[in-house]
Formats: sequence, C-alpha cells, structure tokens
Amino acid sequence: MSPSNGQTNGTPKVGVYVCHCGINIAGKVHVDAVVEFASKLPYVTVAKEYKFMCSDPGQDIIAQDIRDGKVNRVVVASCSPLMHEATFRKATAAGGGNAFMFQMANIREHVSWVTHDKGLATDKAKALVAAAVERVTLHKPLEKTKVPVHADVLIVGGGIAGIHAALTLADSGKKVYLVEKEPTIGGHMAQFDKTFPTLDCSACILTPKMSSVRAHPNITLWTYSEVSEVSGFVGNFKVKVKRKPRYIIEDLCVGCYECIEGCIYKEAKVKDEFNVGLSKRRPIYIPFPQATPLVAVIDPETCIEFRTHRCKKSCATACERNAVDFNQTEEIKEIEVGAIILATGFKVFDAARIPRYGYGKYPDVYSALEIERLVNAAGPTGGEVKMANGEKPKAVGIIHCVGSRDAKTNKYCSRVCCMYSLKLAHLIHERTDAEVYNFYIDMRTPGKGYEEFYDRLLEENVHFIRGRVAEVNDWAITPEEKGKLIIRCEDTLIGMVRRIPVDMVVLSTGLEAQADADDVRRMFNISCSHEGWFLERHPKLAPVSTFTDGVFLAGACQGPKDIPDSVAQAGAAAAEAMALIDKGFVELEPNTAYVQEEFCSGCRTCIALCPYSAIGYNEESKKASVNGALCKGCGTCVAACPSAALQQNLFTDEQIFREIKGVVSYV
Amino acid sequence: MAYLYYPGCSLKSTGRAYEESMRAVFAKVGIPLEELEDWNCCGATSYMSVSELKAFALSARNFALAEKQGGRDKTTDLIVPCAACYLGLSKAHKYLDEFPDIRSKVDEALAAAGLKYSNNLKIRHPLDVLVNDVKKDRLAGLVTQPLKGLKVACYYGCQIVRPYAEFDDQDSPQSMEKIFRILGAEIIDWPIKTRCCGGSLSGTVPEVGLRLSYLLLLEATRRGADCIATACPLCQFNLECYQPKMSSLYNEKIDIPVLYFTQLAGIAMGLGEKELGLQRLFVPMRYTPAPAASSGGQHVTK
Amino acid sequence: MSDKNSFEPRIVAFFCNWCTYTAADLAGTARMSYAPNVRVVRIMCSGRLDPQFVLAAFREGADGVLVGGCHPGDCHYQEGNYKALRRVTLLKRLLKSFGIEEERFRLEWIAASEGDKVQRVINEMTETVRKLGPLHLEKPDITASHETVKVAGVSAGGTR
Amino acid sequence: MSKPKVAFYWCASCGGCEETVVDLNEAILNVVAAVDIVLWPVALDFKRSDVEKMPDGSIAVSFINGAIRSSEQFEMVEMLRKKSGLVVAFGSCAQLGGIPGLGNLFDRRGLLETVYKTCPSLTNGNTTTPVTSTKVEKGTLSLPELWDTVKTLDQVIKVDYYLPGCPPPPNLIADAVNAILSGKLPPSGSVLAPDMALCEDCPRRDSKPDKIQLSGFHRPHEIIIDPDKCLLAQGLLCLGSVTRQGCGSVCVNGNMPCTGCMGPTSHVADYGAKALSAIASMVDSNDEAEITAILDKIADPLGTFYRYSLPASLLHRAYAAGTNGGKK
Amino acid sequence: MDKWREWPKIRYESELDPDFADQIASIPGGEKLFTCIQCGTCSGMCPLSPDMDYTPRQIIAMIRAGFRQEVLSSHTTWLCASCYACTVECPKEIKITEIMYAAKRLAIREKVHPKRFPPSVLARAFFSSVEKNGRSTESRVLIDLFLKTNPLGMIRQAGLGMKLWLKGRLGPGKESIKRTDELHRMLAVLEKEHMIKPKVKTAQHGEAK
Repeated sequence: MSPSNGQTNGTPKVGVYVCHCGINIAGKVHVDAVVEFASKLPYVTVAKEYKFMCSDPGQDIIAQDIRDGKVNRVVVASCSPLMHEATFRKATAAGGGNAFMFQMANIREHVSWVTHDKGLATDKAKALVAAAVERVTLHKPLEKTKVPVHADVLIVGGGIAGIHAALTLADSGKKVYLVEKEPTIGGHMAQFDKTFPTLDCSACILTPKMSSVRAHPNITLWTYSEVSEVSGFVGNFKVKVKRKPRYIIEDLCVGCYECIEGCIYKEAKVKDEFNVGLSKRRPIYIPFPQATPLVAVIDPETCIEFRTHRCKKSCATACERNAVDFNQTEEIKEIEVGAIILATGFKVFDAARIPRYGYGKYPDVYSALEIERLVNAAGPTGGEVKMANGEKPKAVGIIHCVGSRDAKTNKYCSRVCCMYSLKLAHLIHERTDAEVYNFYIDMRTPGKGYEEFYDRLLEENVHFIRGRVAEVNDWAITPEEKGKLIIRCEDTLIGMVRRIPVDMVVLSTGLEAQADADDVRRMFNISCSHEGWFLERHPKLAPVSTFTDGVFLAGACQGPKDIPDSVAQAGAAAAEAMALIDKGFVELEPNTAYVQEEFCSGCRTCIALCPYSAIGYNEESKKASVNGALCKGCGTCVAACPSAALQQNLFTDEQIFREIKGVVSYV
Repeated sequence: MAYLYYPGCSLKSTGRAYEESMRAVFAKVGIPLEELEDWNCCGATSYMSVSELKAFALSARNFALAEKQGGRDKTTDLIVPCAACYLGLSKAHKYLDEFPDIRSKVDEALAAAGLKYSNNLKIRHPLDVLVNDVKKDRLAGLVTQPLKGLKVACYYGCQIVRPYAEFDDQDSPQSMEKIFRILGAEIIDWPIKTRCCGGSLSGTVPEVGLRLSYLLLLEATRRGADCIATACPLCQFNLECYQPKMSSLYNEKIDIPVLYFTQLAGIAMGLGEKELGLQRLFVPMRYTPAPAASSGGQHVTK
Repeated sequence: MSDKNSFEPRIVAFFCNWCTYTAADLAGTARMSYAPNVRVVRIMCSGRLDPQFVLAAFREGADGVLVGGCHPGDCHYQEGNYKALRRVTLLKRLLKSFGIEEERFRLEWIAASEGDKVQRVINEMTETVRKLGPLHLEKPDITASHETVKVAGVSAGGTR
Repeated sequence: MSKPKVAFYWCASCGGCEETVVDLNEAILNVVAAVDIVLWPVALDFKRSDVEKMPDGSIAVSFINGAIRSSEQFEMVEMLRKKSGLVVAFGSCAQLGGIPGLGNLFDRRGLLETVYKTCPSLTNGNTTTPVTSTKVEKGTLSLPELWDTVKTLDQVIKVDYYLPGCPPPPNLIADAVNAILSGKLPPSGSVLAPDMALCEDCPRRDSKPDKIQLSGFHRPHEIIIDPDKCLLAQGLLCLGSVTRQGCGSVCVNGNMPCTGCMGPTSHVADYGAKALSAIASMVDSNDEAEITAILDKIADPLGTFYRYSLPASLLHRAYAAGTNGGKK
Repeated sequence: MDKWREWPKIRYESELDPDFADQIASIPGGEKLFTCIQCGTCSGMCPLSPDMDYTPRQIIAMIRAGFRQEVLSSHTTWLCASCYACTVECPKEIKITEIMYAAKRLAIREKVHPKRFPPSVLARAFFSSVEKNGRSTESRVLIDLFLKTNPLGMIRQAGLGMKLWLKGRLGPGKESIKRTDELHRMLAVLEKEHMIKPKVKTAQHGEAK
C-alpha cells in the first residue's frame, strides 16, 4: 500500500551537481565521495562536482547537460535553498527544462558549517543528496502564477527613516501612506540639537523634509495613528489603520496656538514628552514649533473636560475656526498596498535600571537625550547647559555604554553612543567651558569623518578615561569633593582607581527595541532577534528585506543605527519597494494545494482548516476545490485529507515519502 | 512556624550580643529559635581560601544536620545571622544544586559520616525573616518605645546582599530601613551602606582594613547619624571596637554607637539592657527613647 | 543490542521553512557545530506534517523524529502550527501505545532567530536517543514470524 | 471445457466471511453452477491432501479469509498460492489483519499467558498450555506454532485482489466473481471496491457542516443519536471520511458510526495515521492543555484508528518500550 | 626611585605559563574568565583596589596571559575581602571573587603565596583550627596569627583583647563540636580532591604534592 511511483515526462534522468563552495563545503565534506555515491543512485545519469555551482560556468554545466539530453531533472548539493534555489531553477530553465524539475540539497548551512567530523559530515551530505534524488524523480513541471501588484506603499513610522523612504517613493510617483503613532512626525532626530560628525543643526536638515512630506501630493500623512490589522500578501496587503481622536479637526487647525493660550490651565502642568520631561505643557498642546502637521492635540488623560466634563472649554471658544471638537472619535481607515516599509525606530534605554549611576536620585545626573534638549536652542533652557540649581557646571562626566555591552541589560553595542557622546562633549565644552570627562570602554568611531571628529575632541582637551564607571554618588572623601557628584572608576590605561568630582553627569544610554516590537512583528508576520530588533532576511545580501515578501525594514527598528545609516537603509527599502511595484506583478511559488477530484469524497475535512478560505465546496460536484490565487501553500489541509485527494505542488505525499526514504535508508 | 538557628563561631564570642538580642527580639515577635545541634564552622571566607571542596563539605554537614533536626518531611528554614556564614552557606547551597560533580564528591564525604543532604532546606537571614515572614502591623504592635528622632544609618555590609542573597536589592537594600521606619526611627540615606567594612583585614592588615571602616564611620557621622545599625558580627566589631584606634590613626575623633539591628529593635520593644547585650558595647548607646505616649525627650550628645 | 558508543542515531527532522529551517541556516552561518545525526526534511509549515510521515520515518529506519515549527502565535500561515500541535498531541499517545518511547518524537517551537536553540535541541535529542539505543522495527516478512522482537505484555505494549 | 476450479479457505478469522458467501443467497447457485469448488473446509469435506495432489496453477482462484498467525495457516496459503492462478484476500482480516490483528499489541507469550493462565474465566487451574509437540506412547502429537506477530495475507504470499470488509458485502463478492468469470479484471493488486471514501456515499452527507469543531467525543451509547445528522458532527468518532465505500453505509444506516472495516482508499499509506490526522485537525482549541484534555476523551487511539488494520499499518505491531535496543 | 632596578617591565613567552588561564577557568563557571573586555568595573567597584599591587582587572588580564608567578605570589588576592562588589557588577558575569579564591588556593597548594602576609597566615590558622575542632576559636586563631606575623602587634592588641574579655566578647576556652570524629571522616574523603584541575604541562612551577 506504499505510494506508487507517479512518473512524469519520461524516465527520470537525474543530474547531481555537488558544489565545493570554495572550501566552505569541500573543507568539511569529501565532495568526491558524495559524487561517487550519487552516481550510483537510481535514475542518476550525471554526477559532477564544481568549485562554485552558483557561478555562471557552474550554472552552464547544468544547462548544457539538459540541452545535451543527458538529464531532465536536476539536484544541486550546495547551500541553503533560501540562498540559491532561484539561481539553480533559472539554470535548469535555461537548459530548456522546467524550473521545478529541480531539488536542492543543503550541504553547507546544514552540514559542512555545523559538523565537526569530516566523515560524519560526508555521510550526512550523502543522505541529503539521496533524499533530493529520490524526491526529484517525482517532480512535475510547474508554472509560477503571476499576481498583479498594488502600486501604493505603506510606511510605518515617521522618523527620519520613514520620512526619507516616503519622500523617495513619493518622488518616484508612488502613492504613500505614512503612519505615525505620535501627534507629529520627526521622531528622535527632531529632538537632537546637532548631528555628528558634521555638527550641522538637526532641525535645519530635518524640518524641510518634514514639511515636504506634509506638502507632497503623493503622501497621505496619518499622525496619531496606528496600524491595527494586516492581511493579504506581497503585492496585495489589506491594512487597517486606527486614527486616534486628537479632538482637533485637522483640516481646520492652522496651528495658531490660540487654543493653547486659551486653555484654562494658566500655566503648564504636564510633563512635556518632547522635552523628555524637562519642561511642562498644557493638556492641549503642539509638541514643538516645527511639528508636522502643525496641529494641536488634546491629551484626554489630563484635560479637565475629559476628566470632569465641567470645563468651560475656553480652548474651543478661543479657536475662531472652531477646530476644537470634543466629540471626535476613533476612526478606522482601510487601505490596500503592494508593499510595506517598517521604520518604527527604537526606544532609549532607561538609565534608572542601573541604580549605581544615580539617575533619578541625583538631579544632576542626566540621560543623553535630556542633554540633547538642554543644549538645543529650542529646548527648555534655550540652549544653555544648566544644572538643577541653574548654575553652569564646571565639570561634566559623560559615561559611555549605559545599557550596552552589559550582560545584565543589553549585551550588544548600541553603535551610536560613542559618537553622540563626543558630540555632546563638544557642545557642553563649547557652551560651558567646563572640564568634560568621557568614560569609555572602547572608543568606536568607524564611519566617514568619525575618527577625525574624535581627533578634534582630543585637541579640544576633552578628557578621555578608559574605564567603565563603577559608581556615581555624593560621597565626598576629600574637601574638594564636597557638594559634587563623584565618579569612581579605574583608569585602566594607568591601572589606578580614580575619583573624579563633577557637577553634572551624562549617561550615554543605549538603544533598545520598541516596547511594542513584538506585537508589531506579529501583526506584520516577521521575526525578531532575541533583543527585539526586527530580523532581516539575510544579514548581508538582504539587509532590508524580511522573511515576509513585500515587507521591508528601514532604520533603527532593525538594529541600532545612526542617522546616515538609517537614511541609507530607508533609501534601500524604498528602492526594494519600487522594484516590486514597477515590476507590476509578483510570481507566486507554485506550491499551492490542489484537489484530485477522482479521489475526493467531499468529506469537507479540509475546508475549515484553511486560514485563507481558499478551499470551497462545490455543491454540484459535491467536492472540494482550491482557489489557487488564495492558497498560500502551507499544506495544512493536505496533511488532513483522509483520502489523500488533496495534494500540494512541490510537496506531495509521495515526494515527501521519498525524501524520508532518502534521508534514512541509504546512509 | 519554627526556625532552626545557626549561630556560627562569632556569635558565640565577639558577636555574643547579636545572639542575645536576636533571641530576645525573635522571642518577642513569637518566633522560637531552636539552635542547630552540634553545628560546625560554615567554611566561609578564610577557609574557602584554602580548600573549597572541604568548605562545601562543612556547609553540607550543617545542612544534613539541619534537615534531620528540622524533620525530613518539610522544608527547613535555617536562620543564619552572621554575614560570612550566610554567604558561605548560601554559596554551598547554590553550588551543591548547580554542579553535580561537586555534589557527588560532597555526598561521598557525607556518606562517610553516615549523613545525607536532600536539598530540602532554605538559608535565611534574620533580616529577611523579620521583614518578609513577620506581618508589618505585628511588628508595629510590639513597639512600646518608638525610636522618635533617632537618626539611624543602616549598614548592610557586603555579604548579606551579595551575590547569592535574593531577599533584597544588591545596590540599595531596604530591609533595615523598612524595619526602623516601623520602629519610628529616622533614616539617614547614604550611598555606601553595602560597602565593605574591611572584613578580617582590620585585624590582619590594619592600615588597609581600618581605613575602610573609618571612611564608613566618618560618612555616617557627617550625615548626622546618631548610630549605625549592622547585621553582621564582623562589621559590628570592625566599626565599633577600633574606633579609638582610628581616632588616633587618622586624628579625627570617631565616636558613634554601632549596634546590631536586633539591639535597636529590642530597645523599641522595651527590652532590657541585659537581654539585648547592650552592656557589651564599647561605645555606649547614648539614647533613652521616649515612652510611646509622649514625644521627643531624647538626649543625644553629638 | 548495539554497542552504545558505536551507535549513531538517525533522526529525521521536519522543519518549517519560515522558522526552524531558517534558524538551522542561521546556526550554519554562525558556524554553531552540532551533532550530525539529524537530517532535515523541509516543509512549508509544521501544519503540513502528516502523521503518516512520522510513522514512515520510523518504518524507514529513523531512531527519532523531530518537528520544528513557529512559536504559538507566530505561524507564517496564521495557525498551521496549532494544527500541528493538535495532531502531534494525539500522535504522541498513539506512538506510546505502539511502545515507542516518547523521547523519540519531539515537537519544538524554534523561531528564525533561534539558531542556538536548533543547536541545543539537536544535541539534546541526539543524546537522549543515543541513550535509548536503536529502534528495531520488525520487518514485514516471514523471517520475523518467530520471537525476533521483544514485545510488551499487556502492561507495556497494550493500550489503556 | 471443464469449469474453473475455486477454493475457499479460512485462516485467523471469525467465520463471518464464510457466512457472507452464503449470504449471496440465490446468486450462489449461479456461482456453484459456474465453478467447481475444490476446497471449502467450512462447508465441504475436501482434505488438504486432495489439493496437494492437484497440479500447480490448476485452481482458477482461491478466496482466502482471515489473518495469518500460525505455521499451519502459512503452509496452507503458501500451498494454495502455488496451486492457484489468482489469490483473493477475502475480508478485512486477510487484507489488513482485521480484529485478530489487534493481537499485535501483545506477544505470543503474553497471549498464551492470558488465555491459558491468567484469564479469570479459567477452570483448569492454569495447568495446560499448548506446545508444538507432545510425546505420547503412540508417538508424538504436534500442534501448529502460534506466531508472535499476526500478518496480513500479502505479507506472506503474493495477493492478486482484495475484497475488503468485515465481512465483504455480498454485492462486492458477486461483482468480483462475475469479473473473474468474465475475465474483465482490473489491474492486479486492486481492491475490488470503489476507490472513494464513504462520506460520498453517506445518506447524511448533506447534513455535514463545512466546519466541524470537536470539543469532545461521545461513544454511541452515551448520547441519543440524531438519525439524520452527520455522526461526526454529533461528536461520534465516525471514520467514514477515511474509509473506503462499498459497504452501502450499513452501519451509518443503523445509526452507528463507521469503524473502518473497509480500510483506506488507495492513496493512503497508513489508515490509522490518516484517520488520526483528520480527527485531530478538528479539535476546537489552540491551547496545549485543552487540546490534550479533549483528545484524552478518545480512550484508546490505537484501538480506535487501527481496529482492522494494525498488521497492515506502517509499524505493523506494538513494541515494548525500552526493548528497542536501549535499556530503561 | 632608588629601587628602580626592581621591576623589569618585560616578559618573555618562555617565562609565562600557557595553561594557567585554563587551570583557573576550571573552577565551576570559571570559563567566563575568557570573555573579559578589561573594562575595569571590578577595580572600580573594589574598595580595596587602591591597596592592591595589581588591580583585579590586571589580575584577570595576567591570568589570561599566563603570568602565573606574579598572580600566585601577588598580595591582591589576599587583600580581597570577598565582598563580591566586582562579581555582581561585572558586565560579562565573570566570577571575579571566586577567581581570587582559586588563585589563593592554588598559591597555597604550590606554596608560592606571600608567606609572612597576615591574611594568608590567618587563612591557614583558621583552616587548621576548624579542621581540628570543627569550629574556630577566635581568641586562639588571633593569637596564632600574631605569633606568626608580628608578636609586637599582639602586645599592642592586648588592650583590645582584654577589653573584649571584660565585656564577655572573647573567652580563652576552646570552641569545638562534639562529634569531631564524624567531621574528620568527612574531610578525609576529600583530602586528595581539588576543584582546580591539575596543571597539564609543568612549567617553572611544579604542582605541589
């Protein structure tokens, strides 16, 4: 009763091609032995080895053997199919065969790279080759189906990455939906003062881009909004966007601040998010002067009207355009897009998690982002670096790697801290003329002009002490330490412990994945690394793609990044999306399920199992039928079909049975 | 719930007042302490420096005895007041769990003495017990003489919060503070309450060890503490008994009472001087608490 | 009975293309060395796992079967992994009735980023199966008609 | 020319298959008229020796029912194979192992132990157990040896056709006989019944919902069964969706769920595994604990899904955990 | 700087012991030693590093580099009060305190520890007292210590001792457990056992038997 051998287009003539991949495979696998073994397998007519099968000459070997009629089925034993399956299918087709009369044996990622013993590695390679041969003899010719691609693009996150991607795509004529969860776009970059290493003003280079986003006819900007649901697949995503009520009618508001002036709170009481709590705002507010859109927003948590319903609503009366609307409700927008770019950015490490550094305990211990606001001319102090008591600091300590390179918080290096610490050191030194000390483990300044910037700081007499700070506290031992914050650390280059009294401490906090990264990842059906960063499809060859076709990554959501890298990546993501859209269609892997009607008893077991409702029940024929366009090819229904009438292209029962036989019964 | 009590060598000599006051206070809160029969040295610090395996064996003997005495059927709580012992036993406890090869060797040794250890044991510090096992209001209810206006600097030292202890925060522990707030005292906040007192170095390399204790005392004094509360016999010894020596060594008058937290608790509960071993102090506790009713009335000479 | 040291278990693994298979690739890229005893059959989703495949693997001579799917909630196809879970749950009981040790059949959720977990699970399972020794299934021919296989009495082999 | 010779033989079976032949009623007369029965232990008095005398291949067709589990049965079917042009595995036992096949959950020792020693209804004070040969003064008495493992017919000899069912339905038998007589035979190895699952033929077919979600299972005696509604939808473990049709849905018509005697359709490699997959897929939960709880309501998965087909399954029989090499 | 000849600041590979790191790392959980990034947190946390001849960070570096002699004869390990401040803050979770212990034990085993240095003397005095009686008698251990290190010191300490005695905090009586035999049987089992694996190659310092 074992599955019969379903033959297709003539006796199989299988060609087996084993790749050396330089020494990547050959170094751990006796390639010649594998070839020798393969040549004796059933239906194998050709067994060859080559240094790099993926190279053009490598591919030509395959094509030629097919042309010469030596083979009509191809097995390549090399790297992972996720790497080169497409390549070799092309080669197979190039020889005049059908691209799917091909099977790959992964003897690099799954064998040579992970196996210690060469003999055992060779055995495993043989087994995988045998499996591929067994299976390929049952392959049938298939065609990829083409599905048209929707031309619009969704970009999630309005930081510099999202903005750049949006503008790039919009300029190329694509319609873009830019969704941002805060009331304004701009992200972290809008909070920075200067940018390293050029020291050009962050706002000056960012705000023009922000306003052109607002102005661009091809961009639909939805701030204070979040994606709530995603369905569909590459080229044809259906997305629901939740627009939170800002209680201001966006089209009417001109950002004149009248309503804010009108608020019954005469002075601001609420911690200002944009100034990371260093200043206060009113319940009705505009995050910052260049906010985009320049539209006020009411925060219901703190607004009297929402808490008591007894406010005289002076804001509403102050607005002559009647833009204030307390009855606004949440709105759900439904859109269809062909591609999605995630640019959801990062979250700043919470320095309070390391109590030794006294953040939250001593008022003059600041996080780097707070200093960014302090040195910013538009910031709470108008750009003056002042301590809690209003005085200028005479000595400032900048502590690197806070929440980075630390097994207790984050193991990874946050990549940007060394450089922004140098920048802040320069700005503080310039503004206050204070002695500035940098406490670092290693100075990491790889990047165009970065090392030069480091040199410049050295010349500016900023102090650099190599040593991770042990503790910051107000424990004075010597008289001159009295009333100061004392930084204790070993100067590892000297090999002595030093106690350095300062007036102000800056904690160079690292970057972390957004708190909601996991939910986002689920919604868009992509993966995360352990730390919560979105996982790229391939670290080198597909850095902005994900494992879900049509979903791309830009900026720090993929890992800590500085502005130049984020922008570069945003451009790359935009280009990928463009390529997808301009191609106009996507070719779907033909691994869809199909019903063999002659065996289908119409038992309906399969119908409920399909998450895409791709299986229907034909009332006339009383049999199940699969809608190939909706089927995504998971095979869940196939595994359940009690008559084995449902089968999956490229993964039929018989093919898998053969593969199983192959992996165990030979070696 | 009954607890087993492991004194350790110090509480039988230099730290005697610790034992006395703890027994008195625990009796008051209704926790009977049953001393572990024929307990032996925990194998801590100094011993550890010579042979670790033997150190574990020493601890293990105590565990085995404790389980036997506490009853095999239930988990036994072993109260260990001495910081060094607390760390030594906790470490052994952890290592015997985590490292099978150590465990097997130690089991072998135990077997030679006809003993058996079966991981059915918890190592507890009296602070831990007083804060986590005793109800807040129960403690408050026992206060007859609130420590009104008394400024206490809580000093933990190192080994009861690091590295194996789990009952309090390693950076800024709060257990003692909690207790003394209940007892009505005022808490001095200082950043070095878990900084090492010098340990045995005060005896072996005074010029090094004493300096550490000195800095602690100096800081506590500067911050206006009336007294320092400790939870370790060695800390108490170092901080108290060398004060005259320090004063001469660093020519800065050092004179501040250093008590066991149990002694202070006892005072608040109105226990007598003898019960609390206060007479054993080198630096007398110059504080007569006001009776619960009236307020103030404290005479602290500073 | 084979000598434990010489015995190299053969384990067939069915890995979901989107998570565990990718994780295995990642383990490779990261050069995490692990036991060579597991041979992977790629399926698009753990939901494709037909219980017949597991029995077939044992029949063909596998000493163990490992299934790798996406963590609950992470299925690339929404809920194929839950279908797999349902089938595996019942299949485990079935195999138990067949007298095949539970440790020989294992389902693991391994995300694309968990290369280290692939390494760990494969090493663990290889060792467990090595300890159990080879799985000798009697062959369907007459030579096996006499007591070539030790078979459980009512207690062990039977199904309660 | 002489009438084609036909043999009927039974191995490990209950006799039901013999009954069903008789159930052909009048039709059997045509058969008898058309053929020449040379062996039918249950009905006619032919001896083994008579058949042995016949030249090889002289029997047109042998209908063999019952599973193979003893040396004697093996010798007989081997002999019949030689003498016959065609061999038809007759009924579930011959085709799949059938109910006797469940003996593969135990071993010979276990079985003899139970039957002759520990069985509560025993009266002979567990003294005697069968042995293959016994010495008596007149010589040695011998008994066939009981095998350790129950086999399907095609596991011991080549089988040309299969007549499924427990027992095979008369109409299928009649069709088979006619086909043989008229020589209009399907390819060798075929199962002589429609290659389609029962659901298609089920009178309750249209009452089956597109989505069945099982939150528990009932056994027929536990509930009042709706005579018109799909049985699976009522929580009864009906295996009609996995089972070959041809029985005329007799059980379902009798308000009883299908237990699978007709075996799988031709593309299924392992009946039980497929049945398990189909049923488990319908469990109404994604939570491991809940799933386990629901499926635990199936008292005996192996017995349920392999009631008629254990020897024909991919694993053939049960193994003692721990005796597969490793010690535990 | 008159004693300038005392510190030649150069080491030849032949003077170093390639196995030293492996040996130290052989303590439970010791392998993390190799992940040290020399950040200096340990030395910064250490209340005693100012008094050490090498800071803890340097000790780790020297162990890795095979400076066997320097490490085992250094005062650093003996100045470690085992307060674990370094261990709990190490960003690489290296068990620094335990490494210090390991070095101390190895030094004693190989008899290369600073001989007259009181902490090491105390350790052994304490050790033998416990080995013998199952408990340490503080008074006797201290006396033993001073006799071995500086008898004069004892005179100076006599006052303190007296005072303690008056306060009933120090007695001359010998502390001991009842069933010492039990203990001795236990310790006998472990006599030859060491947790640190023996040296593979024998460099200039042979393994003390």
